[in-house]
Amino acid sequence: MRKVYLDHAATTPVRQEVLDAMMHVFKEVYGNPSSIHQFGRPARKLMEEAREKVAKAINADPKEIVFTGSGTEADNIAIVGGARANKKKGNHLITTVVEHHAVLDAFKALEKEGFEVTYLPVDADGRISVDDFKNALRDDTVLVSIMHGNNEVGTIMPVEEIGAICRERKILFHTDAVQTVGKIPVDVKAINCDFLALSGHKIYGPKGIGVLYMRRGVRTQPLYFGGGQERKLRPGTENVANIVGLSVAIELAVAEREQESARLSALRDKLIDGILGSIEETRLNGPREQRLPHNVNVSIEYIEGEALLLSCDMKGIAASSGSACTSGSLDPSHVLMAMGLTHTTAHGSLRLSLGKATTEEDVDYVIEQLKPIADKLRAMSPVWERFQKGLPIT
Amino acid sequence: MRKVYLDHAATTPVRQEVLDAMMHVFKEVYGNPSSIHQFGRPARKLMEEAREKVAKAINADPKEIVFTGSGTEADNIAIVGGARANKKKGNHLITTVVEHHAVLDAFKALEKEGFEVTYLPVDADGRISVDDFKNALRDDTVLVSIMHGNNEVGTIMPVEEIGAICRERKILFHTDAVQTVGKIPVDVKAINCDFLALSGHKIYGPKGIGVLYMRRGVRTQPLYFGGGQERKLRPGTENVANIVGLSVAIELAVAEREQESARLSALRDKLIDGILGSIEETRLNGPREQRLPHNVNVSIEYIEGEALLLSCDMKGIAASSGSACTSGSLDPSHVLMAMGLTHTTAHGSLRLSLGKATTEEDVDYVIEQLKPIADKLRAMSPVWERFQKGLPIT
Amino acid sequence: MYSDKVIDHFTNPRNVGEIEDASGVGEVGNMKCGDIMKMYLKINDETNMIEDVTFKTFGCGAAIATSSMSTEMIKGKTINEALDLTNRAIADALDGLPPVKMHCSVLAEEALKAALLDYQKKSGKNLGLNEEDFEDWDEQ
Ligand SMILES: Cc1ncc(COP(=O)(O)O)c(C=O)c1O
Ligand SMILES: Cc1ncc(COP(=O)(O)O)c(C=O)c1O
Ligand code: FES
Ligand code: FES
Repeated sequence: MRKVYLDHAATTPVRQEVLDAMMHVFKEVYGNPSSIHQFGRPARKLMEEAREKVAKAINADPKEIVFTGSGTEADNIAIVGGARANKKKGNHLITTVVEHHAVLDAFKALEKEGFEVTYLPVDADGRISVDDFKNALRDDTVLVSIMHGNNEVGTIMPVEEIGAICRERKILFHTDAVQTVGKIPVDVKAINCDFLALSGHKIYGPKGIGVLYMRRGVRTQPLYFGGGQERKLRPGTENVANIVGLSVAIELAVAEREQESARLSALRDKLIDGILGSIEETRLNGPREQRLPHNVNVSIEYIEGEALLLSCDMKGIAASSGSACTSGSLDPSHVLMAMGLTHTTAHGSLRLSLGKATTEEDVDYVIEQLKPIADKLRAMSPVWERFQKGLPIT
Repeated sequence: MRKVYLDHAATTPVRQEVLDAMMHVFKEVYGNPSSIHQFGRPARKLMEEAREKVAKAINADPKEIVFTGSGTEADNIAIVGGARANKKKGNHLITTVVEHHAVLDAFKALEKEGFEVTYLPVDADGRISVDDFKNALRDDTVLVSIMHGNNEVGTIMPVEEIGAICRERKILFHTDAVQTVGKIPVDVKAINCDFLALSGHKIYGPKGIGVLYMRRGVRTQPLYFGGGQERKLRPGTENVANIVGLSVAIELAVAEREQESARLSALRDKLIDGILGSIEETRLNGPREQRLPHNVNVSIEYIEGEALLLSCDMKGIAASSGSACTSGSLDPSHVLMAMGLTHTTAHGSLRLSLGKATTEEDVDYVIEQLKPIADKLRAMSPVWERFQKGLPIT
Repeated sequence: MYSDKVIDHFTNPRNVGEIEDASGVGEVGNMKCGDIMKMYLKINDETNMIEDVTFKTFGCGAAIATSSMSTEMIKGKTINEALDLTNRAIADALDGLPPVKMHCSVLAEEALKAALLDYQKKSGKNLGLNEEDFEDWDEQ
């Protein structure tokens, strides 16, 4: 059976160039970068070269790059560390309702510590308004975190505008660029951010490695304590192989970005049009314009996401869903709900995220397979029955 | 030139079996373990099998195993998380003066939060006394952390006795077993610990992966916030390759432990005797008995550690030192100082840590090379001159 | 995650559909995740035998599989036998469910009881089902 992996927003396979670089580290450069001997020095050297590559990829200085153990860690050091370290400057923080949990839960934790947090709402496309942001600003606002691109619905946020305002008012600005690097330009100078978070495994690098960009002169504080690695912000023996792997991944992702994003955008649009055109009562979640090139998110009304995923899986199609049933949790995706979707519509959402290996044939295959799947599940659905009979749907 | 890597306590190369298992993950099992489709399920399965292997290796239940991003993280979640989560039960903590910085600095941070910490002293061998420990206990003692084996001088601590007392008094007991697993038996039931920390890269596994053992029913709280991975204690997409790698590493380390430790102990003793026998004014740091099988730590008096390391390095010998000059910091090793060494003696310390690849020839080579190195450096040393002239040394 | 039996019942669900002149129809929503299950029963008034049963479900794989399994388990059985069916028995018949999905099997048990309650009302027979018990149970 055909296998079509369309869950690149969840994670990506490690590309060969990255694996080769990591293998070199594993086999030849196994020393501890903190050791001053001939086994340690090459490890340090590789690590610093990796730092330069990462810096270059986002238009930063190598001194501004901190390697972390994940995107989540980078978000947390920026937000939790940044808020705590700058507490005496003010107590108010701003973020959005559609952030990834690594950001959202960090703010929830800060609220418990006594910080006040404004969660900006989003419109039907999942985008915040700059006016709302301006209105939320207070004299005691110290830190703002607005994601660059949304992981569920692909909405690109107006981070440059936010960044400019924050810079002017000397408010710390963090942006989570985990989903955007390699997809759209990520330039810390253009964004005017003080912090920026990246993750290796979304760009064909390894899992368990992230990057925190931290503008020169900006202060944060560590959440873990130990050795002096990464300027004490991320203590623990450095994961040299993953650091090198990430640096190769980001270098290639940025080099290939323009061409690959154009290719993905075309496939994305074909997939969106194909699904909306062939299955009735289907809607696109997130915007048509200003959308990440690899993200498709549709709601196939009156059917439930997990059942949809399982049916897709049986046809070899790997996707994800914002349905609560996927995780067995109570509420469907906070992102879809914030965009104003009803419970049922959010339940029927399907995210198909494209990547390097995705071909036009894959897209055709998915469009072709999805219709019978939807038909079959709808035939079983009491909600579809209600809809067809014109009965109210709660 | 011969290359002799004797810095296994700092980090170890990844063994082939581990690499093979990791390669399999990188190439075949790249899904996100949280995804329910055919790419995610095998990742979840491998991860749970790894959890079982790790549990078995330390006589725990798989439910008691939490994968972290490093040994440092495991220490921090146990200590900082454990103290914070149990704060209402008491405010007093106990540890030792010779812990790794991942433990020591965690306690320093807790002191700033208002906890009171007793730092137990050690004797000339680097060992705490159980009586001191008993005397330090208070009614409001909530958490104790005593390392299993010391990373600098190889001293094995009486953790079973401490564990039994803590269990009886219902005090949380954490032990840092980063240096001991695969070297001496590590059995969480025998130790009676509530938490235990491990790290992959000390046992021929990858860097950037650790394990927190957490006894059933014990409470701690996370330091980072995000997704629900690892029972919310370590949020972020799981590093499946490293998790699998660590599990293979620990399984082999435990299986080979008895034989390998006997071999290393013999080499260790030969090396100690060889150095002490051939170079005058040299002392062993740490005990002769109850010493980790891979640890040799000697002070070659009146010469300085970094110079010694560089000289060794030029002969292909990779080692480490407790000299402040190695790190450019002010004070030499807190462990050696706590054992009562003078600054000069601590400065002249050399740690040679043995491992799987170490042979008898390596040991002979080091003994042979060290004498001329010491002679040469001493010929340059004004302290040596003072000593030889019988002048006082400060 | 799911047993082969769950996957089989999910892929080839038995007794999907509606019954035009059903003796009893029950529709329940599991408040826990907003999923809905509807069950139709065709009961022989003389023999109290469930002659036909169909379902429709809006829910996850476990919800669909338990619906399907429950219809198989009661088809051809008497009302009393159907009243004894528990969500655990349905889950067991499917070789178990993941712990986070156990609540989905409650949906099947509830839908069946709701359909029987409807039959009790329509037929005037006393099956010992009591509307209030239901609401309590629903909230548990
Ligand atoms: C005793 C001890 N504890 C903790 C650590 C920290 O482990 P990691 O480097 O994996 O964070 C080390 C090694 O560096 C160690 O030797
Ligand atoms: C937008 C966003 N932020 C943060 C993360 C967390 O990254 P990681 O899994 O590396 O911790 C993810 C992915 O899971 C993400 O999509
Ligand atoms: S129906 Fe929602 S989790 Fe099963
Ligand atoms: S003499 Fe240079 S660091 Fe000590």
